[in-house]
Amino acid sequence: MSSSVVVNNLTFKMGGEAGQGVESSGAGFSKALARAGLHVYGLQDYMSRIRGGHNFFQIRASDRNVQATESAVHLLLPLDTLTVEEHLQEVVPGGAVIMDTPLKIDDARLLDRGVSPVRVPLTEIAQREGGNKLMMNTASVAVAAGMTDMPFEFIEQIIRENFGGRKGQMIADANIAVARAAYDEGAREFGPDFGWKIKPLQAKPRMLIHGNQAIAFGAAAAGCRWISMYPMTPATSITEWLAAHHKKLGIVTKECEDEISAILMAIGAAHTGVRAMTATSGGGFSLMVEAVGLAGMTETPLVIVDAQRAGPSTGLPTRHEQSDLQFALHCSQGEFPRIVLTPGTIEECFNAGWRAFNLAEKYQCPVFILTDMNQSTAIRAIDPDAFDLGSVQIERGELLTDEELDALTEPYLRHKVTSSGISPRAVPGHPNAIILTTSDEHYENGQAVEEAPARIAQMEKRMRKLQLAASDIRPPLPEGPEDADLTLVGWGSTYGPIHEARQLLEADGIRVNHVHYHEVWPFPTAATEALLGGARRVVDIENNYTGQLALVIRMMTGINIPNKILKYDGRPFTGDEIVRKVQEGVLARV
Amino acid sequence: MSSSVVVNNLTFKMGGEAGQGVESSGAGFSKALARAGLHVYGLQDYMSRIRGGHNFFQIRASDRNVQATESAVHLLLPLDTLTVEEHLQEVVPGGAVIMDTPLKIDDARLLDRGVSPVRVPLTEIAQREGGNKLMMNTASVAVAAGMTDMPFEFIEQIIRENFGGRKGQMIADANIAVARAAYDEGAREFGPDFGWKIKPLQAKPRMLIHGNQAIAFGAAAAGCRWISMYPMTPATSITEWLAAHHKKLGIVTKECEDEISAILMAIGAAHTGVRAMTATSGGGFSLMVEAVGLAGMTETPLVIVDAQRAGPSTGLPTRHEQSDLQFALHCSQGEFPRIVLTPGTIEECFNAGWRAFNLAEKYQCPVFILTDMNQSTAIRAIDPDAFDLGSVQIERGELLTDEELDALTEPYLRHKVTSSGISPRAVPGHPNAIILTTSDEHYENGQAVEEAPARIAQMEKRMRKLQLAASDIRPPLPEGPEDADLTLVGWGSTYGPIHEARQLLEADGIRVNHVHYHEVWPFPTAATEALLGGARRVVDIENNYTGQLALVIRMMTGINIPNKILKYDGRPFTGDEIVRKVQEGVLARV
Amino acid sequence: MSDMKLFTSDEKPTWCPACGDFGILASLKQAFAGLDLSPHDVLLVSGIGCGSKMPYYMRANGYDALHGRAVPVATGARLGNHDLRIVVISGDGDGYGIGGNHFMHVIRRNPDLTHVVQNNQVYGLTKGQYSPTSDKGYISGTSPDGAIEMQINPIALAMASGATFVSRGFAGDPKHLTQLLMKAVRHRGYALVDVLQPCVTYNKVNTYDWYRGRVYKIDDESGYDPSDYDAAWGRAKEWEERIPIGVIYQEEGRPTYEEQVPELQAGPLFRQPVERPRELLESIKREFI
Amino acid sequence: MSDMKLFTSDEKPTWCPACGDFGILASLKQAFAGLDLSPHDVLLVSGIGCGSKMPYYMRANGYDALHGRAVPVATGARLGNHDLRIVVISGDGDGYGIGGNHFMHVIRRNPDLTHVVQNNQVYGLTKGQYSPTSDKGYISGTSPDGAIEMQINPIALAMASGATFVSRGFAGDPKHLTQLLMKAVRHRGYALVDVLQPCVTYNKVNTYDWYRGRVYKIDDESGYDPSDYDAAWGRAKEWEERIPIGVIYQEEGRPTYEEQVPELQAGPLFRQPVERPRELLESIKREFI
Ligand SMILES: Cc1ncc(C[n+]2csc(CCOP(=O)(O)OP(=O)(O)O)c2C)c(N)n1
Ligand SMILES: Cc1ncc(C[n+]2csc(CCOP(=O)(O)OP(=O)(O)O)c2C)c(N)n1
Ligand code: SF4
Ligand code: SF4
Ligand SMILES: [Mg+2]
Ligand SMILES: [Mg+2]
Repeated sequence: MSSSVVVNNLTFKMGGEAGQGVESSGAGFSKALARAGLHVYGLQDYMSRIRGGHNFFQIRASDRNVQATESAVHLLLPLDTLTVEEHLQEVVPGGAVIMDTPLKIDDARLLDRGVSPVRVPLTEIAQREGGNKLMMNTASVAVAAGMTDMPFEFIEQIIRENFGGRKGQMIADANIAVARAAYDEGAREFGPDFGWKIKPLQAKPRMLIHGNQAIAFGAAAAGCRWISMYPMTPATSITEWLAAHHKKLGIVTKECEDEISAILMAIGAAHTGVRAMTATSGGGFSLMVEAVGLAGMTETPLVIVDAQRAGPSTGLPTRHEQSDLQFALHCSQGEFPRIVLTPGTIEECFNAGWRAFNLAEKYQCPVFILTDMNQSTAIRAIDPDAFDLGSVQIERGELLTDEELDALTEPYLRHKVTSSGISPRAVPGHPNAIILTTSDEHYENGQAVEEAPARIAQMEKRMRKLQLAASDIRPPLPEGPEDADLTLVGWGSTYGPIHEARQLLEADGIRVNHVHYHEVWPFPTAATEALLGGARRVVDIENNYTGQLALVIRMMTGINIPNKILKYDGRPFTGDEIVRKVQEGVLARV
Repeated sequence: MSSSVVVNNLTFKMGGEAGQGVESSGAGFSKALARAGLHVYGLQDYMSRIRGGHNFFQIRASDRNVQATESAVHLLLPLDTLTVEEHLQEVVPGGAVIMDTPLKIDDARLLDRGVSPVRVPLTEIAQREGGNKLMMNTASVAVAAGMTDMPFEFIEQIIRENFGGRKGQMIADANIAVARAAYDEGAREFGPDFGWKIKPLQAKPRMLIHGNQAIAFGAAAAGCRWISMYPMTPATSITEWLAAHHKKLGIVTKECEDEISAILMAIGAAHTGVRAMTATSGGGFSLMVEAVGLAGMTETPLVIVDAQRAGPSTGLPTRHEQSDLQFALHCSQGEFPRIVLTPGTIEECFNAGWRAFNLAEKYQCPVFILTDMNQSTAIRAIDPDAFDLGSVQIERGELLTDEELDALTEPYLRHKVTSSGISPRAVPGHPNAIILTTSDEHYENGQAVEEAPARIAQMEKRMRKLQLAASDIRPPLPEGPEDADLTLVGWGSTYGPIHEARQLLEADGIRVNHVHYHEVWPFPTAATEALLGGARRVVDIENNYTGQLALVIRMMTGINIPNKILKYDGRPFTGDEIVRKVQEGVLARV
Repeated sequence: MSDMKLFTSDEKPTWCPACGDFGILASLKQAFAGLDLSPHDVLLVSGIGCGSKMPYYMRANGYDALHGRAVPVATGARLGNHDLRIVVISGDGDGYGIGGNHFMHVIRRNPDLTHVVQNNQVYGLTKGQYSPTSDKGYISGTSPDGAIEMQINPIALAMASGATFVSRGFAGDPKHLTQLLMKAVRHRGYALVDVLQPCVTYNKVNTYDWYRGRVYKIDDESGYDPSDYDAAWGRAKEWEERIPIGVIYQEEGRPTYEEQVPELQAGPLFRQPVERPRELLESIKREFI
Repeated sequence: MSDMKLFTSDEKPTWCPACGDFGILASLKQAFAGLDLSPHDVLLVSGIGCGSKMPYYMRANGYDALHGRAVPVATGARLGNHDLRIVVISGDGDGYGIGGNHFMHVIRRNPDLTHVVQNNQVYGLTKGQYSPTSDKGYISGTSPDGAIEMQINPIALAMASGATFVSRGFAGDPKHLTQLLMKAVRHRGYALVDVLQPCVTYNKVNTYDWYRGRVYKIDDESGYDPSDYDAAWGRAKEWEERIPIGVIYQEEGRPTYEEQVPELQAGPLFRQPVERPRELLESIKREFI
């Protein structure tokens, strides 16, 4: 029917109740697509409940390096009627909905929209071929593969891998039988009329990975040996990944009684010289802020991941937002140096994961990695070389070696006033360096102080570290022409959708560039002035209500960005959505 | 000797170890001076220890309404040698130091500076006349009174009041005998040569009160019936004052296991309709921030006092700073409305104390009162009418009465979306209004929500409240000529020293004005633009390292204030110090 | 006795089918009805967790607070309005993990609160990590080799902290649980009801069957006297083989916190007037002179 | 046996003359010397309070942390470097009030830490408010009519939480305290040493004399066996008339937390190399493919 065929550019969306296997099927299918050499971006959306409700997994497959989801859906795979109700309007004309034959949906509703109902007896096939009706989601995915001409071998391979071992063998065989039957029916009955196809590409094998894994892997590469935490969505998977690898990595993972304990244990471990981190979100982060100040005052290197979610308070616990930026910049009483990294891609998550430890040790201060729900859970297929282990340098800053300590003749001063602000650090245990430190303001030797001069000296010493750190911070990333008519500004995980929006707008003939902040504190003031100071029209794009980055930019440079596209409904942007809003907003006002 | 005599304008400074009675003597002498009709400003300075070390109490007495301390000391009353070592250089030529005859200080050092050593056998007099050498501080104060011609009756009166009751009578008599002997010796031997005098003035009796008492009294006037807290300097005295008056006021005061519990109990009480508050500092405030977001999300009215002290972390626990402003503005994950009051005088503390409860109930959100160590403890003699009880209005906002609830026909919606953003509030207990609320994002009826539209509606509803609140916020206070050449900007307790600096600069012929922020959030943007937008030269004056108010001003208006006078040594400004720094800084750069 | 349906909310629970929380919800409604309460008399204050969603599913006043923080909110509410019957709802992570300090300290205060802890020995809502009551060796995402920590014994802790009512229920026996909850609500003072609550999704060790094979009703034992502290202490320590359910310990007559706060003698605090007499305030002002 | 003077700091304590903390400081130095330790072997981790200033006054590694938070910092440090002898120093407010949850949970973990709680039954450094161990009825600035709360019993709480070493000392008997501290440091696992510490400035009730009239040395009692839990439990509850000091309960042989963490078997964590082998990391990368 459809004459023009689109190859390697389509979005699948599988939806159903929590517990129906949406997550595992989506992950498996994504892997198969990646194996077929495609770029894959997979977005998960789930509710704060364990069973029931409505979850979905949206997979975008492309021959381009897509880094965000799009609004259009080409193939909808509903495991329940609710998925059709919720998402039918997203399916484009010519698209299709793969439904179990008995699913109670009026096909006419689809046809009215130019969408094909693909009726396959999924449960029946699962029952018949696999002996278990729970395999119907395998059947659904296989129909999709069949319809898109994706070679069956990729499906088979993933099923085999997912069910290893002897007992797994039988389950794998059953699933493959189900998949085969469904695949054939999909290919035979519905393939010819379906206008989107998957053609395997020659490509180096890609990793399928989400931001939390990338941060965790970065930490592993940096020699992190400690993570203490308290469970909290969406941060928990960082720890769970490290815990699953604890034997290989020799890393201590520690679930604590609360987040207060989690950060303080990390501080204790860091004080002894261990590269240590904690990871949390929302309320957990709030509970940690007293200890953030402790790390600042005692100059203990510490890495804190805040995987942001929609607030305030418990908010939307499984949903997306970028609303802790100003909180991270100003949290805890008083003033002390801190560093804030805001990675926006899987690659940047990896880099932040290892860089954070270097920065923490070099500047002896807390380092935040701000990520968010979207980035924590969305998977992308990337070139393994993008995690360049060769570029990972371990820099421990002014950490005294045993030899240096052996040679020490003067009493060791933990908080020595230096011109850089950095005091050579030792860890407890060496006879030549008895180490005293305290959360009270202190002398160089760590004794508590009351007098003004020593206080001033320490305060200035600490704050001086920020000057050096500023030169170590990577400036915002500019993409697109320097003399653009339109500049899109964002930070963190909006990178993907803005990147795509820029490409789409460019294709529309607009000269547009993109300034992406991935390391925001110490604030890159000079780079900001250079990039935004002369910009013609600037649009700030953030997943929050108040436009926090824009406020920080104005605070630090005076540059005001009145045009804002802000989204705070718990969902990430898509590239086309940004394009629409740019066109309706700033461009319409020309 | 001294030919010119200064009347009613001098500073006494008493110093000694913790436990030597510096605080009580200082307070008593301040009271005597206030009774004599003088304006009094009394600054306390103490260390984070219970005995020993060095504390002082600096009393400025004047015929003008002085609101800060000055650098010059005219009469030093050391109870130990350390006080002389620490403070001799502050004593002006012509000034004097009242010393117990055996105190091991070389008089020549004083004489070299033109300072008179006033040697009186204080301990001996205490022993002889009162039978107790601990009364030597009474003797010291009495010498000062004698030297300045202050009539003895004021000293006697205060001693009588301080030792009430039958047993007290004897102690009072003994102290009065000591004071009499010391007074006479001071007047006779040293009075004639001393150039500063106290002449009682006819004045209405004044209250001697510090900022914490003023806030507590304001809260009492507002009908506060609950304070839950955990002890922390310098906030504790708010609770201790209320606890001491709990019978008269019918107020529940509750010491909790930690600050987390303290704020949450206040939230629980507030939810039932009680006007509730908590008070803390530094680390305690950090521990509260998760619950601040809870109050924001559940729209529970709550008053939180943060009595700032020098940070970061434990910092200088008994010392002064204004470094929690940005933390208060951005604390807790996510975004929600909050109100921040930053009183700078005793009168403003009283006003903030009662206004906070109205604002909390009208806008159903957390309201911060930021005060600080200096303001919490420094006493001032003020006209009782300055606490105008007639101006205190109780405004409970949209709190439904029993009658309104009786008449309710529809199901009650705690978080009803309204055009003002304010949802009529009921408290649990009425059959017509079953109240459900949650820290999760919710529907109007309080049920947790996952869908975008309801989330957006609630988010916007809550944030909308800030628009109305903005009109309720008192704009920054301008003092001095509108078209000044120099504008001094500050917030909170810098009011006093800046106010004095302005007067001193004016006396020097400089056209200078002062813009004082006493209510900072929602930020008074229009007023700021009006006051600072066209200002010629602006100087930001803050007790912190980064110039937080200046950063907030730039963030909200773009107005940059490059000239800053920042002090972060744990000590408050004096007026003359600001003058000096203005002259060395911005004025020198003309 | 009021009608249990009065407490029925329109909201359908989002718990997994067969979750122990259903039994607790039903028992709680039944207990309220049995005590002749009305929805507006009751305030449920909960933390965050699967079970802490309870207030959504019951028609009654509800305040769903923060993870671990239901107890202080409830204490404040109880002192603010002591006409309300306040039931605290929390999970084992919520009540004994992050909320452990409030647990220990509320007991010292003895306010009249009923504290229901849905003890499923796991963090449910965050997808199955081990909790403070998980068995030693419990395997989960954060304890891939099994938890190293000793599990806590909330019954013993409550008794050591001086609780006046210490009990345990089982979500698989709603009839018994209903009776127990009625006793707990009737108790004057802080009443702990630790409820064994199977988490059918994550806890594959401590299942309905695991509990059923171990629980016994202590109330059924002739001669068991819950006011005998030493006897109760012996039972408090039982776990591996036999697990007592019912009222393990009860001390009657200890004054509640609110009975000892003088300000509350005149009636609920929230009813006391907000405007204070001008003369009173003026007289306090004079103290400063 | 090393020289006690090794542990002498140049810093003069800022405590009030005759404060019980002096006795504790002296005993602690003596105990370290008695155990033949050197200053660099030892790490003192303290909270905030009068007694928590201890690290300033002793020549040894010291980390003065936050109010109530010494225990988790110490736990992290112990796991980071288990060659260090770590002593936690906290006050009664610090350790049992704001730090109560860490107290309960560290016991479940049983790391090899010695926890000295300077129990003066008052908040000293903040000028005398009542603390969790203050007697019921204790009058202070925040309890002008006397505290309503029941005081907590840290000995009973530690036992109910499953502590392996539970003891009490008295600052007024430094000789006994020294011996006790040596036992506590020697104990493998978490060891609580609750020290009765007169606050001469604020606590006018629980004075040296008050304690002296009540304490007795449990170690002196012939036949007292600290490994007998039930006997110990009986002593744990003694207070009003007679107050036992010494080792009240000790369980030997329970593995410490760090012994159960596989990563620590190769030696202290901080000694393990920061650079991980490139091949290992590349092989983990391949898992994602
Ligand atoms: C401060 C904070 N930390 C962590 C979380 C994440 N969180 C939500 S529920 C939960 C655990 C729930 O376990 P439990 O209390 O046992 O309740 P259950 O779900 O098992 O009923 C956690 C850790 C949170 N909401 N807030
Ligand atoms: C989070 C936090 N809350 C409150 C304080 C203030 N504070 C300092 S010491 C202290 C109490 C000290 O009492 P305790 O722990 O018994 O020690 P002591 O002084 O009696 O030795 C308090 C409340 C603080 N430093 N940090
Ligand atoms: S995860 Fe467990 S506790 Fe939560 S609803 Fe499901 S069965 Fe119940
Ligand atoms: S206040 Fe008490 S505890 Fe603190 S130093 Fe003085 S006597 Fe010791
Ligand atoms: Mg649980
Ligand atoms: Mg104490």
